[in-house]
Amino acid sequence: MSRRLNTWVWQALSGLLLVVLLAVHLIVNHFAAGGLLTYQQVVAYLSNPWVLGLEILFLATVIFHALAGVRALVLDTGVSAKTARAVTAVLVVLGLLLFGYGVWLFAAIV
Amino acid sequence: MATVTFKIYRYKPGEIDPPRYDTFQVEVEDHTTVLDVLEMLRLDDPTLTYRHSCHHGSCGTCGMLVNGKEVLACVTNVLALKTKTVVVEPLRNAPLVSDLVVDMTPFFEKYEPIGMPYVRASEYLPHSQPPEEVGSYMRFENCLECALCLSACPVVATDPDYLGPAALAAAARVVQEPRGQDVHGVLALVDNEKGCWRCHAAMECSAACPNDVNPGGMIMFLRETLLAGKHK
Amino acid sequence: MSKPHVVIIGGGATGAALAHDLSLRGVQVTVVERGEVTSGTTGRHHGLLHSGARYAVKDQESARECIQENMILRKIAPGSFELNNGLFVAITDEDMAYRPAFLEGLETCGIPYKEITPQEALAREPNLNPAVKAAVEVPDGTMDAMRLPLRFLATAQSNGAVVKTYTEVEELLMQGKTVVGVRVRDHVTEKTYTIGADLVVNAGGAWSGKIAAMAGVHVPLQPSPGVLVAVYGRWNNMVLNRMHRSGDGDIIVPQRTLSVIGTSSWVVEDPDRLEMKKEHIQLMYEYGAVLVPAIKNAKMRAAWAAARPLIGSGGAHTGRELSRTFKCFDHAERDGVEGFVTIAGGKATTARGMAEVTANVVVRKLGLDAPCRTREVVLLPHTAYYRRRW
Amino acid sequence: MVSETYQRPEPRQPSRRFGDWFRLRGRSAGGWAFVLHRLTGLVLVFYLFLHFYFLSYLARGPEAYAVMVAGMKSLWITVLEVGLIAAVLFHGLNGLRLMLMSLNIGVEQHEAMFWGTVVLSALLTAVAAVLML
Repeated sequence: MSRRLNTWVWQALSGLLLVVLLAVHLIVNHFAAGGLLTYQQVVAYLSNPWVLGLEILFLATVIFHALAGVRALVLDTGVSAKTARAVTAVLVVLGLLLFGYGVWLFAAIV
Repeated sequence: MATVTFKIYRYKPGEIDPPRYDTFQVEVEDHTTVLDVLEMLRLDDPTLTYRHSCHHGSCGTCGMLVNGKEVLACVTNVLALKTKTVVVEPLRNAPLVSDLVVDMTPFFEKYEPIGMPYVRASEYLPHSQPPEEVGSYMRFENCLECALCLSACPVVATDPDYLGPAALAAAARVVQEPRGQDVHGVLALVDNEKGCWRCHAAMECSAACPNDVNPGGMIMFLRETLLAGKHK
Repeated sequence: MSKPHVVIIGGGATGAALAHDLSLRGVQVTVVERGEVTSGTTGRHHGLLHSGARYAVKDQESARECIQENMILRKIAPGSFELNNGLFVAITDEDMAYRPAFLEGLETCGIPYKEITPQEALAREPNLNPAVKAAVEVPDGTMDAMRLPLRFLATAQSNGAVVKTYTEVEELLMQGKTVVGVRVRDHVTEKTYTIGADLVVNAGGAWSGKIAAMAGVHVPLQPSPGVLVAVYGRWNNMVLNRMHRSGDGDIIVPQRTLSVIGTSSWVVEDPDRLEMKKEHIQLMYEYGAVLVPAIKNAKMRAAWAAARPLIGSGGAHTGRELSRTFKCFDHAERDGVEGFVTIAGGKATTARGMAEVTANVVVRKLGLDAPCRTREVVLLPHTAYYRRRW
Repeated sequence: MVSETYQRPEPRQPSRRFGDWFRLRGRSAGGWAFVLHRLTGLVLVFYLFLHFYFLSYLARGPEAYAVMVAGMKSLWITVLEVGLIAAVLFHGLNGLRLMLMSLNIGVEQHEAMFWGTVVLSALLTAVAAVLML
């Protein structure tokens, strides 16, 4: 394989990471002690810098995995290489915007 | 003897267009195959077109859909289908020429550049000793170039540029037994997003394959080879 | 001056090899075939690359043709054969009695052979009947019945030939007593049209009698079907033949992942109506089990019938008495019909040789001086056949 | 004699059959895995955007967030959430299966692995449902 890892491999690696991160996210945010129900609970949870770091990693991973999945779907439709590049560019921008939005949200409450 | 209803897809550009189904009542015996039925029907209707050659599942020309599934008509026993009505249609994901005849050109456009040798070392009867001048026993490759796998693949269904299971399986064979072929060149052909990374492992190709090529498994073998850098 | 145009009727092994030969000699060729190429008899044979040993006693002309063509095909179609050689084995005392004549026949016909001990035969072929009394190794092989002709067609196409499938000849167009073209029906559209030709070759195999009749001439052709049975598994790697007069079920040709047992023989009038003789399936199993006892439990993949195009008087009952050699009929000399040549009989192994003889007649009639080059020219791979447009 | 000009029409090109992404009939277990993986993936992408929208209430202050959380306390929403958990579980476990297959592990057993994925997702979903209801 070329030195440059392809999108498929990144998709697989992010998926693998998500299995761990999503389990943590789900259990801590929604199951443990009934989940994070109030604003204060959320603030307290995110005040731990390790937790915050983990959540930001989770945010980045889930956005990448989801949008790479959308990209795979678009490529499955047999679009031209040019269209594929355009779609990739749009998804990269969308991903960055979503990530920015997530970080802004964290910043707003921490 | 039993009577079975055959519904056969008919299409002739400009003539039978849109396509229609013709219905026939056919008397079949224990050993009658779908191809035998087509041969019988053509005696009365010479306009019925279909591909066929070897009549024993070795040439791969008579691929078609029988009751919605990809099969070789010559090895598909009619009574074993256990349906009163047998629906016969052309393969999916291929240009349609006439009735059950599809154009194989796009198949070979992807398949030919792989350059898979047509003979391989035979794994049968491993203890038998070949004569000196023969070296090792050989046999023809499994792939019949029938395009059933392409018809069954949900990715080929929407992406005509995808290399597809047959060509990818051929590439995997070159990696397994190069017989003088350029392994790195072949891997370069498949290591991209129209190659082995486009597959979503639905494994419908392997379910459809009439001759144990197992294209899905071969694609997974290619991925393993590339991921592990095994060919270096 | 434009190239002379020859229409070949029939897209089987003979038509394919002839298209290749004529294209190399500077003839513009159009092949018309009513179905898919090789869908008549060609695709359905055992897939045996004959050494000629099968005919070494009874039909030595065919045997010589076979060994000669066998050696040429190895050169011009590399990679297209399972080159595992073949064994002729004697199982019974009767077979043993045939052995001297068989060996003499091999000598006479120039077929290389090597007699090996029964022990050695069993070491090579562990499934062989342990009662084997004698074994002779010959250069038999396995071919792909469809893909070898495709290589001829592919190479012909690359030299300008046009192959029209699903194109059925409805009429031979005559001007007086000269064939000047064909009227064909395209089964893709059911439209008919005419193709003019400087010469028309009838390479219709078992159907060539029907085609010749369109020009009002008779060729002594006898369609002789046989039943073949393919079973799963390779029960032997070499082609196994019974060492006796060629008869029913005396050969097992391993091919790909299958073994093909052949074959019975009878004669019919209409090659389109091959009644599949169910009882012959059981016979194939029984006779096949004489060579390889375990084969009687092998799972069947398919049983089918194919019509050999044998030259004969029509008086034969089983087809075995008819020669496997071929004949080229120039109907000008024979029947006073100009512009029409029939090539009939023969075998897939000898298709190139048949084409050479026929093309010699064709170029002479066309006034060309072009030698045959098909003994040397290496064929394109079969996949190249599909580099074509509809 | 001159030939008549005749041109056979071009073959009819196949149309792209997007229905095959979701066709269950005539499919084997591997095909069902593909269909389910694709469906659950699409559901999860949709949910991701929904999740981002609902979390925007956090930026509007504690009261707005409390109102939104209270609004989520209906049985129907909980049932949808259980469905979501099921989708996450299947997509994740089947993703692991696909990863193993791509390392050429268990390819011959891919159908059994699919059924294992289904059963395990169902069991874990049941556990989650008990916890949530």
